[in-house]
Amino acid sequence: MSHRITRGVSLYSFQEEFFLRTMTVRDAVAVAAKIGALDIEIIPEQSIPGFPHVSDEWVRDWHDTMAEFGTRPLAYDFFLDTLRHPGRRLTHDEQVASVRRDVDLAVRLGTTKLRAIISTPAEVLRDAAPYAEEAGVQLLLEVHAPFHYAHPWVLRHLEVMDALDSPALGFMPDLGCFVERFPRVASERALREGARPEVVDLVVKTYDDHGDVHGLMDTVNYLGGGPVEVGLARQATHYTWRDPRMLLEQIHRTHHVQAKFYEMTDEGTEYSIPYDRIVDVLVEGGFSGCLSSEYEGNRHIQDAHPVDSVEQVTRHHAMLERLLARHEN
Amino acid sequence: MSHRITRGVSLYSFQEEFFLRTMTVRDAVAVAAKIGALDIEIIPEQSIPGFPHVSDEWVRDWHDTMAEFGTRPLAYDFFLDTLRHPGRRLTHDEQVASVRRDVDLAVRLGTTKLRAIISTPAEVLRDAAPYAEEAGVQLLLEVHAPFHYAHPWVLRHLEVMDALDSPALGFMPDLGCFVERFPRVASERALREGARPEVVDLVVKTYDDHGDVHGLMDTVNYLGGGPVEVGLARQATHYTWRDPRMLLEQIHRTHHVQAKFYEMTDEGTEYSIPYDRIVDVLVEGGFSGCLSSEYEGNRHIQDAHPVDSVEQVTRHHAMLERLLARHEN
Amino acid sequence: MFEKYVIVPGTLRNVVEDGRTTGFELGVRMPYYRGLGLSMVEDVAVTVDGVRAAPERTTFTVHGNSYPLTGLGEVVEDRWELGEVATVAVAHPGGLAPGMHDVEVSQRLRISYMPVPGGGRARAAVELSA
Amino acid sequence: MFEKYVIVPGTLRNVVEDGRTTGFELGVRMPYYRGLGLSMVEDVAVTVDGVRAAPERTTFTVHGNSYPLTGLGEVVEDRWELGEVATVAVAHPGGLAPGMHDVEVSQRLRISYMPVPGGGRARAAVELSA
Ligand SMILES: [Mn+2]
Ligand SMILES: [Mn+2]
Repeated sequence: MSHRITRGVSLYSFQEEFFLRTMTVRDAVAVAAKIGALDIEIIPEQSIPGFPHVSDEWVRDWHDTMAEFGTRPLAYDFFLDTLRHPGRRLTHDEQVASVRRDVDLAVRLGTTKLRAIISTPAEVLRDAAPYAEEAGVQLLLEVHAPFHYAHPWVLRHLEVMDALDSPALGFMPDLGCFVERFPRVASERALREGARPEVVDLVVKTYDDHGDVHGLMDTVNYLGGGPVEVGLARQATHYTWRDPRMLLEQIHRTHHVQAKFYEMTDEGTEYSIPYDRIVDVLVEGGFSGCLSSEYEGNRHIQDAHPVDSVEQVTRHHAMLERLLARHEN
Repeated sequence: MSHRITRGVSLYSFQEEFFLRTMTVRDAVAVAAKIGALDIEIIPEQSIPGFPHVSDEWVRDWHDTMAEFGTRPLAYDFFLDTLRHPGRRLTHDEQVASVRRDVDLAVRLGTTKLRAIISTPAEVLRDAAPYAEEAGVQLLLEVHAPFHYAHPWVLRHLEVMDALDSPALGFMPDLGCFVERFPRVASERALREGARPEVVDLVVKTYDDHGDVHGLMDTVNYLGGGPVEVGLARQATHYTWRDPRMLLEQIHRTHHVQAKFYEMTDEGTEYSIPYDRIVDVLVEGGFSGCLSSEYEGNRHIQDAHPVDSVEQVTRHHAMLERLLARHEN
Repeated sequence: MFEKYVIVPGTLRNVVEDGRTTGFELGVRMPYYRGLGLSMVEDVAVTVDGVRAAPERTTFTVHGNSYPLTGLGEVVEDRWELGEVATVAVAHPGGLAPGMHDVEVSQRLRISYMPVPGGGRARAAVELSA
Repeated sequence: MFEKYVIVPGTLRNVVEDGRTTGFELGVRMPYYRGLGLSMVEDVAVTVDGVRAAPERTTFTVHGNSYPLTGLGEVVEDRWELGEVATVAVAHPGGLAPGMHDVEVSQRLRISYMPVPGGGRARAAVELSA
């Protein structure tokens, strides 16, 4: 049984280096090409100064870079700043117009999979879908932890998808939904910031035992928890562990996967997320999109360690390549 | 099959009338006696001015009242003000001393079941248990929603109970753990306070469908929810629906039950809580303590309706009497 | 809970000492289902017609015992009982004009079993009593 | 995230205009993984040696564009980019004394998908540059 999954990388993974100006977009694309992550996901609000005013020159450089390294533009992550103006929310029409603006930019960049941020109202995607369809792009709701396909907000999106049945709407699950054990980069950070070891152990153990993590806030408060400890208890409700087979529920609408990871170990596995089972499920479900690496460990370690996103992404792709190879003849 | 359950009332149920000084403790006891709620639960911090300095005269009046109406003191609800002093928490020893002080007062009032507020650390009950045992009283952890017997905080208490095996420690579950459908007194209050009907409907429906109520906060925020709507979403995580058979898990340590209710309907049932199934479970489990009514609906209706706690408690006991009668020969 | 009972009607009056109007006072209840030791009453802020009374000009009195509002944190031997009408007095030379006033009372209570303070806000149009 | 990079070393300096020291300035980054339209930058509060700069005396400059801090809410056509060093200038006659200063930068960012503001606090001991 073969598969039709491609490997890619989201430039989000290099946020540390972009922030510090130690890497450019071109540097990141070069890395991606080198490790066989040929599909590129861009977050324009990270990478394009002056957004949303993107010059033709910038676009030309982008396509030149793609050609130079043999990579392909694939995905475009948009935001929806409903609270752009103090004191009022964007109207429905303004929100739809904002999505259309992103569709236009996505087309210029050659990207076809647009990440709709989770907070995007279903009605906005409903009304932007025809424009997206005509432009040949898809608006894919990023379902990241703690969201899931039975979440009240996501149910609203499913209603719209069921009613509209548009090829321009779908999902982009983020594999952070499948955090089987508490990320140690996060618990170790809490220790460095002064959390009591016994409190950290309690949070980690409750999470790893798949216990009632929503009970940790009260528990930590009753233990006299300080801000770091309370923050760790809160984090325990932001990660989720779910059976990776959850991906099959909407696999027919899944057109891209954000391959979230927090720590690639020296042994070449993700510390928390069972990628082996996830890749098997995606192949079983016939997923034919991109596994786009999304490294999000820098924020947990940057206080005490040098961040090497290139090394992390390189390890991630070594793992993905290995796991996918098991499904190749 | 008979049962050994008694009916009682917590004076908490008359908080509205106590607050407004339209009823005294004696008036409340008179009501209790009239409806056959012969076991009385007192919250001294509500009912005894000058607490914790309780005069012999007050205690004498209390016992005289009990004798006058043929009621029995049974339970005593204590608090643990760990944050009594600005800038520091009570030390462990101060907390144990506080519980001992409540034991002494409970003995003077003739009460034997002490409600340990949920925030009481397990170690405090561990170290107060010998004193309680010698005094002939029990320290019973009130397990109310959203707590339960697998909650990380309650697991700490279970560890202590398992290790100490003291007859002075146990549980006092609050039947608000078994809210099967969202209390309409709460949703109607939100509507009166300006919540959008569609948002209230979403919260109520998600709750009633036993959906992911923890997802309601994000959902309501993304819908531009105001404080009332967000508050309703938060409330949806404070009520819980669990199988009443949960009571059997610790029935051997259950020595009192706080019979929470929000609304006794004109038809004589609790709007949200399936008392019929709960009473059946308690009888099945051989529970031999008191079902102590705890009316908590006033806060939801007092903005718009006159509160009649006496009527509510009367209806509650008519129901309890009816449900218990099914188990009497 | 109990928000509508916080500001007690008919209790807003000017305070006259030695023939001079030195300020005003108001009857206030705590929006809570039990009494609370005064050391846990962090604030009872009175705002009249949009002007918030300075804490250092505010006095808090329950059952005859008066304390500076800013000194309640030290008071471990006294309580504000359930439903008890406390008097909050504000030093304000000349007091308030006759007629209606927009009164807001904002309380902050340090409740040990809650991660955030209790209390809340109550607001009412109150007529100055004679 | 990115808290340690908020206060940029070597950027605290006095501002001299026409030979007079009118205040001081500091290089600051936003602790966020994307750029943000300025209308969503609610506050960038600088506190030096315990004294918080008044918002009305604070100017915010990114890539050559200067704005009064209190006016950012209107600016929908400019952004603070990812990792971009903005200059926050405070009018403070005489500026800062030479040597080390305790600098705190507190930012409030209106992030639409979060129920509470983003931003956060950063603090560092910074030496005044020449
Ligand atoms: Mn993601
Ligand atoms: Mn209760």
